[in-house]
Amino acid sequence: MTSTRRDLIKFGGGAAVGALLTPAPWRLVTDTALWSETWPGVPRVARGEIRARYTNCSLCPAGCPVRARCLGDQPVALFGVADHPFSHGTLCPFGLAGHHLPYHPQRLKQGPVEQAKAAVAEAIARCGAEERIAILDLRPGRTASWTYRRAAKQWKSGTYLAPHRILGGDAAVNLAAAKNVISVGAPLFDGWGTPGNVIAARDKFRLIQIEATESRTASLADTWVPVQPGDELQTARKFAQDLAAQGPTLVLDAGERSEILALNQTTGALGTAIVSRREAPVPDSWNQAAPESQLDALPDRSIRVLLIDESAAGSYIPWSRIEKKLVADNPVVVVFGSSADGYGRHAGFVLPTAVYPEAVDDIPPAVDSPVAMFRLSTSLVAAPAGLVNPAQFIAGFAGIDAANSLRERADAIHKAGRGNLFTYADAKSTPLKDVKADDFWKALNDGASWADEAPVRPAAPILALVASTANATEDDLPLAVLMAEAQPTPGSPILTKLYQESNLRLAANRIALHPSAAKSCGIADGGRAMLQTRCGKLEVQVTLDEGLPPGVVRVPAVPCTLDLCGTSPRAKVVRI
Amino acid sequence: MDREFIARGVKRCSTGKFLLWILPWAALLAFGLYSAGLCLIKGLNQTNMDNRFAFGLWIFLDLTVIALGAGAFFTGFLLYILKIKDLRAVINSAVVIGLVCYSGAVCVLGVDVGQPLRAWFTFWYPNVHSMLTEVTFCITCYLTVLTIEYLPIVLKNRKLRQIPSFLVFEFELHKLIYVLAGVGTFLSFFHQGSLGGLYGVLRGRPFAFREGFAVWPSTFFLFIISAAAVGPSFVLLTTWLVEKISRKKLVKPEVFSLLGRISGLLLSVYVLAKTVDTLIWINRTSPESGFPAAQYYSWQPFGTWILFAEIVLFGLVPALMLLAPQLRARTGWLVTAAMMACCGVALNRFVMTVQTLALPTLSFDRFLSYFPSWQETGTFLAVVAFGVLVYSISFRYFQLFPSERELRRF
Amino acid sequence: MLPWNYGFHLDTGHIVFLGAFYTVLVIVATTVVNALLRSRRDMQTSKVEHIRWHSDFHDLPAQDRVCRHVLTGEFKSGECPNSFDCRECETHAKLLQVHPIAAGGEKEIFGMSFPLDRLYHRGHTWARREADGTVTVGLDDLGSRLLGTPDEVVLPAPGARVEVNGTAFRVRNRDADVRVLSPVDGEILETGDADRGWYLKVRPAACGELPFRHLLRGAEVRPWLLREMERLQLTLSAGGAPTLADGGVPLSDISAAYPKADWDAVCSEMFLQV
Amino acid sequence: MIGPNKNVKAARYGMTIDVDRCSGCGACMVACAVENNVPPAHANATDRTGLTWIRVYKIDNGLPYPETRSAYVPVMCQHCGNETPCAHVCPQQAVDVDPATGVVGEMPQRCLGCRYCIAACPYHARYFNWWDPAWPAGMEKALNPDVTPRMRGVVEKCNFCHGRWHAAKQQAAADGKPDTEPVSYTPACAEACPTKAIHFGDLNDPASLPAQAAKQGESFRMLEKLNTDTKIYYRSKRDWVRRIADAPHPAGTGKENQRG
Amino acid sequence: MRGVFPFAAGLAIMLAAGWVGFPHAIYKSRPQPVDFSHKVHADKAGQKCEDCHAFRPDGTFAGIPTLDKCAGCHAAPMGTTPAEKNFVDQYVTPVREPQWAAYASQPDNVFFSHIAHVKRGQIQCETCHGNHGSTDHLQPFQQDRISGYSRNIWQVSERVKTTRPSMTMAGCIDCHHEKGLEHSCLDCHK
Repeated sequence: MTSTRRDLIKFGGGAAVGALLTPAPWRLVTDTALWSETWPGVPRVARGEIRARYTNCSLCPAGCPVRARCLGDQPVALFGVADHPFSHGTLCPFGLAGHHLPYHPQRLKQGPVEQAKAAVAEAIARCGAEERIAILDLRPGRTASWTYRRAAKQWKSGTYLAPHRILGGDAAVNLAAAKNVISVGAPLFDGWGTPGNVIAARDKFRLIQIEATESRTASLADTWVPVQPGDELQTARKFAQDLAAQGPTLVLDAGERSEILALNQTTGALGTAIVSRREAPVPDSWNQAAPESQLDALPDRSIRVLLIDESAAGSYIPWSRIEKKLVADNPVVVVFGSSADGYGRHAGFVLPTAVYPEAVDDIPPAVDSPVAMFRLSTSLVAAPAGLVNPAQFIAGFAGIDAANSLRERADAIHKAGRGNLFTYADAKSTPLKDVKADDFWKALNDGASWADEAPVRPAAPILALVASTANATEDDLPLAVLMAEAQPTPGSPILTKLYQESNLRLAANRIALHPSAAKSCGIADGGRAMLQTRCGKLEVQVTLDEGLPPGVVRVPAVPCTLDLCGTSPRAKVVRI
Repeated sequence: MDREFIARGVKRCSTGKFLLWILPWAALLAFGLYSAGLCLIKGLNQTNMDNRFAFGLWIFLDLTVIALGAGAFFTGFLLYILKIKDLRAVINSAVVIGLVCYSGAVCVLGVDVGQPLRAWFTFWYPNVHSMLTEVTFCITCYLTVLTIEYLPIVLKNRKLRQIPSFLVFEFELHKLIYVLAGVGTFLSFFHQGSLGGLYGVLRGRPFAFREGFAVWPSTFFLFIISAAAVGPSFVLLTTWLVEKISRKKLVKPEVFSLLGRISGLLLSVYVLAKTVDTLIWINRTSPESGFPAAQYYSWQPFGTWILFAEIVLFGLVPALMLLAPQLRARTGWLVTAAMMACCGVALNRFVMTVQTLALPTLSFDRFLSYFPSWQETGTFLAVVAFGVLVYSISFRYFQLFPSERELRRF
Repeated sequence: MLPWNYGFHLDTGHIVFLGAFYTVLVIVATTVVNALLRSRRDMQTSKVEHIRWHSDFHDLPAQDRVCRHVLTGEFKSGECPNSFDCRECETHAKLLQVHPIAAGGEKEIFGMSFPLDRLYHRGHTWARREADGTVTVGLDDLGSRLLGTPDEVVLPAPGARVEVNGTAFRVRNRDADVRVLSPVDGEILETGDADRGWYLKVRPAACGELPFRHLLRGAEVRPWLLREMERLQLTLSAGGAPTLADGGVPLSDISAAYPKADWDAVCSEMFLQV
Repeated sequence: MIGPNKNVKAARYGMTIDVDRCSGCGACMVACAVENNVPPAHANATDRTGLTWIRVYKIDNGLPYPETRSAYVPVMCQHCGNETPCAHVCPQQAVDVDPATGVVGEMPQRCLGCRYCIAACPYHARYFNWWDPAWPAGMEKALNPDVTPRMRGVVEKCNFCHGRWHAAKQQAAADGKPDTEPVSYTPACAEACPTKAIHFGDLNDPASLPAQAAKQGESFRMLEKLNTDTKIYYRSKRDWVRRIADAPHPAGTGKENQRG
Repeated sequence: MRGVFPFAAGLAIMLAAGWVGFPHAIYKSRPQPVDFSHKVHADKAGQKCEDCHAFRPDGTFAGIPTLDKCAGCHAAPMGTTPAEKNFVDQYVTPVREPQWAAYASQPDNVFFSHIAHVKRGQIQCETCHGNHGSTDHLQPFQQDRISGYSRNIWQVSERVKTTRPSMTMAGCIDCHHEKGLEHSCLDCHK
């Protein structure tokens, strides 16, 4: 017994010694270490040829030119197109990561397309005399917008709706001509206009930022004028009077409030820093299209069918304002978008659309472009099956053909023969009249932008001012709401670097309070709280920010908070 | 039932009672191993450490237990090299304590690194200028030495020594034990020191950075002295504790007093050195690197009280208590002093690890605080439980206190 | 760590650091190997019994290791440096020349018989030199009373060798398992038992006086036994048993009289083993 | 590790960052993450456990509202040139300073994740992979092929976009240039910065913009008194901004900065 | 003597397993899709390595040529070998890229610039790829089961005489060391 056991031990010992005298154990040790470099936790990077492709960013109306660094056809990094005359090769953080959008976890890929079709058709059929079929286009001025207007024309009660805007349509801003800029909280360096152009023009004007909190723009302004929310108008007026003498003084406002923009009429900005801009030519056949009308102009409870094109993000209209225009008995609301976080939360149907850089769309000129522009956002990656093209969907109902409206528009522009074509690959600018129609179209698709020629002497536009609706005083709500800079929803997953891994920007689920304000509500940094306004409540996480005035709450500008605070500028924060 | 494993002539509780004692500790160990497993499989996101608190509870634990475990090398050094014969009464116990502390520390280090599969890189591609390399090499070597020193204690077990080969090997190995004691002393001096150097060399962290001699910052030497000072205290403490728990007389009172005296002497040396070092640091080292020392203590809760507690309350006071013969004579005072000394060193290690990382270096950076997650704490407790288990078993079956048998008569 | 590893440079840092490291490794390794070789040699030269005794003796309480001359009161105190082997003890040799041990003494001590024709080992065995040059080995009176009527006696086979302080034979009684130490070196010729009054008949390895020098005799026996009785009392009392009847005659079977005593411990004390 | 080939002309790549131009938009952080395959945050990650090789901190003059004025400071690895603290302490040579470029390189495949270097870095520019790197399904197709993703449990940090440096060297080889001349290239953050606040170049080349900016009076380096000889030069006309280079203010004046 | 036997037995068995069995067991190998003969192409077609294994304008190495390159000549079988016929039928006609496995493929974290070595360093292909270019058949591709690293079975390695696949870091370092071009990890790691 013991002898066999002893033998066994000896055998084991011999085996151990033997094993140690072979490469096996050492090799295994090395290999496991190597395995830790290639284990399943680490994704493998593809290899292959790198080439550059060009497009225009369609995340916002700036439409910055983009050079995509592609591995085969897959974009792996996006950059601006250096020495582009208008964007100067600049991309904002959102544009830099635009190529991630197709992979966003929240991104919609399927939707009830057929049911939506049926519901819309049925609703159109039983649309009453006073009831309307409305198309809400968040980013007017596109070729698609023209398609909507043409479609709206087809229905007797068709209406084409666009967000109210004073600048950016027929009236545009020409920063280069401004001597002073009085910005009432306008995020000049944070998503306003075309980043590259603003920065390039920056050194030529004096910037006075009138804002309750020191925003990014304020921190780069020549003067930051801290004001209590509500005092902006007086302050702006004061500065406008003082500065007007020194030359064209542009007055800008974050919310495009008429009473503030009206100051431009006295500061000599009209005709210089604010110029009228004619739209890029369109085919003559389009000219009998429905006009652009405003939501507020419609009578309440009058929209039977509402088709909202959210695929091209623009200024967001709080749902409460839309909601009261819908008919009482089950209106049909169809939203075209890439996520259900926007109007999708309120709509009966959400139909998935392609996202940048899958979609093919044109981008209207930005607010700071004195002349018309035409540039395409071409698709760098193939869109998944089952998506809907809003324009063609709606055109289908109206029985008009919009299949190649982009090409038609391009030809119309080419026919007019004005302006210059800038091609990205070779960074060359050529008068359009020297380009053949097909080459023009090809160039646009390979990455190019057309800019209208500047008028000899710019005309002064008539600003579309409207009487402002005075907000009811809500003294029971202690905090004034300050909207943070707009952020794309959904943005690239990598934006966690800005919103989560550093608190550089205010994340969608956070609000910022001055420590004293938070203290009075009994909330610590990072504590959970309920944000309450007239329009409802929302659970949020609180970030302390000593840069804020005590009486305000800073709220991120995402659909859910815009619904909450968009129409009611005061709020209160309750600890939970 | 395990009678024939228990040495003749010593009283041990019944097996059942022993199992009852073991059980809770075993349970704690199991829980600790579970939390450690989580950290290994799911990664260190299970802990509350972060990019600022790169080191947390674990490193603090390692530094502390290794300081407390210094009793093993220092008692060995005094007994085998300086021939202080009375310490024979506690040497075995000291060795077991050392073994427990060091193996515990090494295990925790294995969990603490992000890629344990690559731990051997440190040996294969060492950066000999890094204090951590010195630590790793010395600790692993010394752990081996301790294991070999532990072997005779095991082989002396009543049952095992009936096997002739074991008996003979134990006898021969014990004859050479002084060699191992010497090597152990050499290694310990170095890694205790390099553990201090670990922080002393961080010139990017003026709170921890110290000037020094040759490649070693002053903390290198401070750690050696403090460890040597607190080692005997901890041996004293454990012995006293075991006496209380097992309700037995294990060593002669004069051994207690001797341990106390040694500890007191070294502790007073340490306090002196530490004071000098602190003064130099406050008045030269720190200001020169642009950090007025005062500001370190302006971040609550780390006020100057911590400096006072570290040097005076838990340094000078126990040192004096241990040096005063009439106080040493009273077990109560002796044990309290030893306990304070241990706390003092633990506090010092805490300051070195946690406070260093909590203090911001960039003016626009935040002062951060950190609280360990339950997984971290669990792993910590595993080490404690492991220690108690190994010690209990050793105490039951091996002769940790050779004089126990004769003291039994009085 | 090795010259051909990436990042190894032959600079001071590496030489000093790795030098120290490898030195330590070598020292530790040689120490262990050395111990192994020595123990192997010991096994081959069958010094196990010798080592066991030395190891045991080393672990005996200090006051049980006193020299026989302390017992007789010639010195105040002194541990035996030769683990009770007076054969190579110069001090002992000198003292013998100064004044040899008185042959006298009594054969009745505390009512126990310690015949004068025998030499006593401190492990409570006696050796009697027979006319035919052999030596008989047996338990002395206290020893046999301690063990009482043994449950089992394991005697070595004739022809086996015994050595001084090595195991002569094993006795089991109740929970006690005692290795009775041999008083002499030699080869076993015959084995006896309790009834015959002796256990072993041994042919001594050497003849003459020297091989028996370490054994107690004559006048030495009484003080030694006195000390032994004290020890017995202490161990018993430590074991929680009532003390012996003062100076009274120990019972014939002490173990039976103290059922509560940890008899294994008592015997290990009295028969000098751990 | 070994000194460079004698006839290799050593470069000292560095940056100059104009704090007065930085709008704090975060384009550099995004471009860096895209370029270097830094994964999106794990759901539980915070600003303390995240991975941002370059991080834009919001700083202010410490005065109460409305006197408070703020600025934005991008902080990445400062590439210390003198006794580089992290390289010095790494137990297994996973961090080294390239004598040919001055870049402090972190080798994730050699790192065992002891995080000693993080403790050693005064600029908090080193980041630990607390989680397995994970991208949303399909997004790993969009990874930069020139940089390999790091595994969980290792430290990583800015290395001046060495993927781009490799590409530049490769191009130079293709163009038949000798490898003894330092190549010129631009890291992602510098290329992406909309306001052109970040400029990259060889500090050894007097003509380069950083080399010239470094000489200007309004240039400063972080914690200069630590004598780490960093290669990132910041620049501002505002005194209070230049003061941030010094040690933290005692708690009285230096308030808890929740942002950045 | 008897006591030694079990020990010796254990020793012998493990030695055998470790030296003979293990080096095979550690690799999983698969055949190449096509039995391609470098020899034929080098001799008959008289092509040089860089004719097929070309550089791109940006200096990157194209590696194993894609199908269109092969199809350039092999639109229809040129010779009579079954291998070629099979290739044409299986891949060229249905325009299916063969899944070649690169023997010398470096792991993801290695940046190896062919052009720097070939054009600048003037190193012959054979130095690293041995006689691969003149072999008549493709050996099966071998891959480490644990680390997944490929084994460059072609390299005639002067120094690295281990069971590791050659073209290891040690191999690279040696040469760079001699030339004093061993600067930092990130020279060759990405």
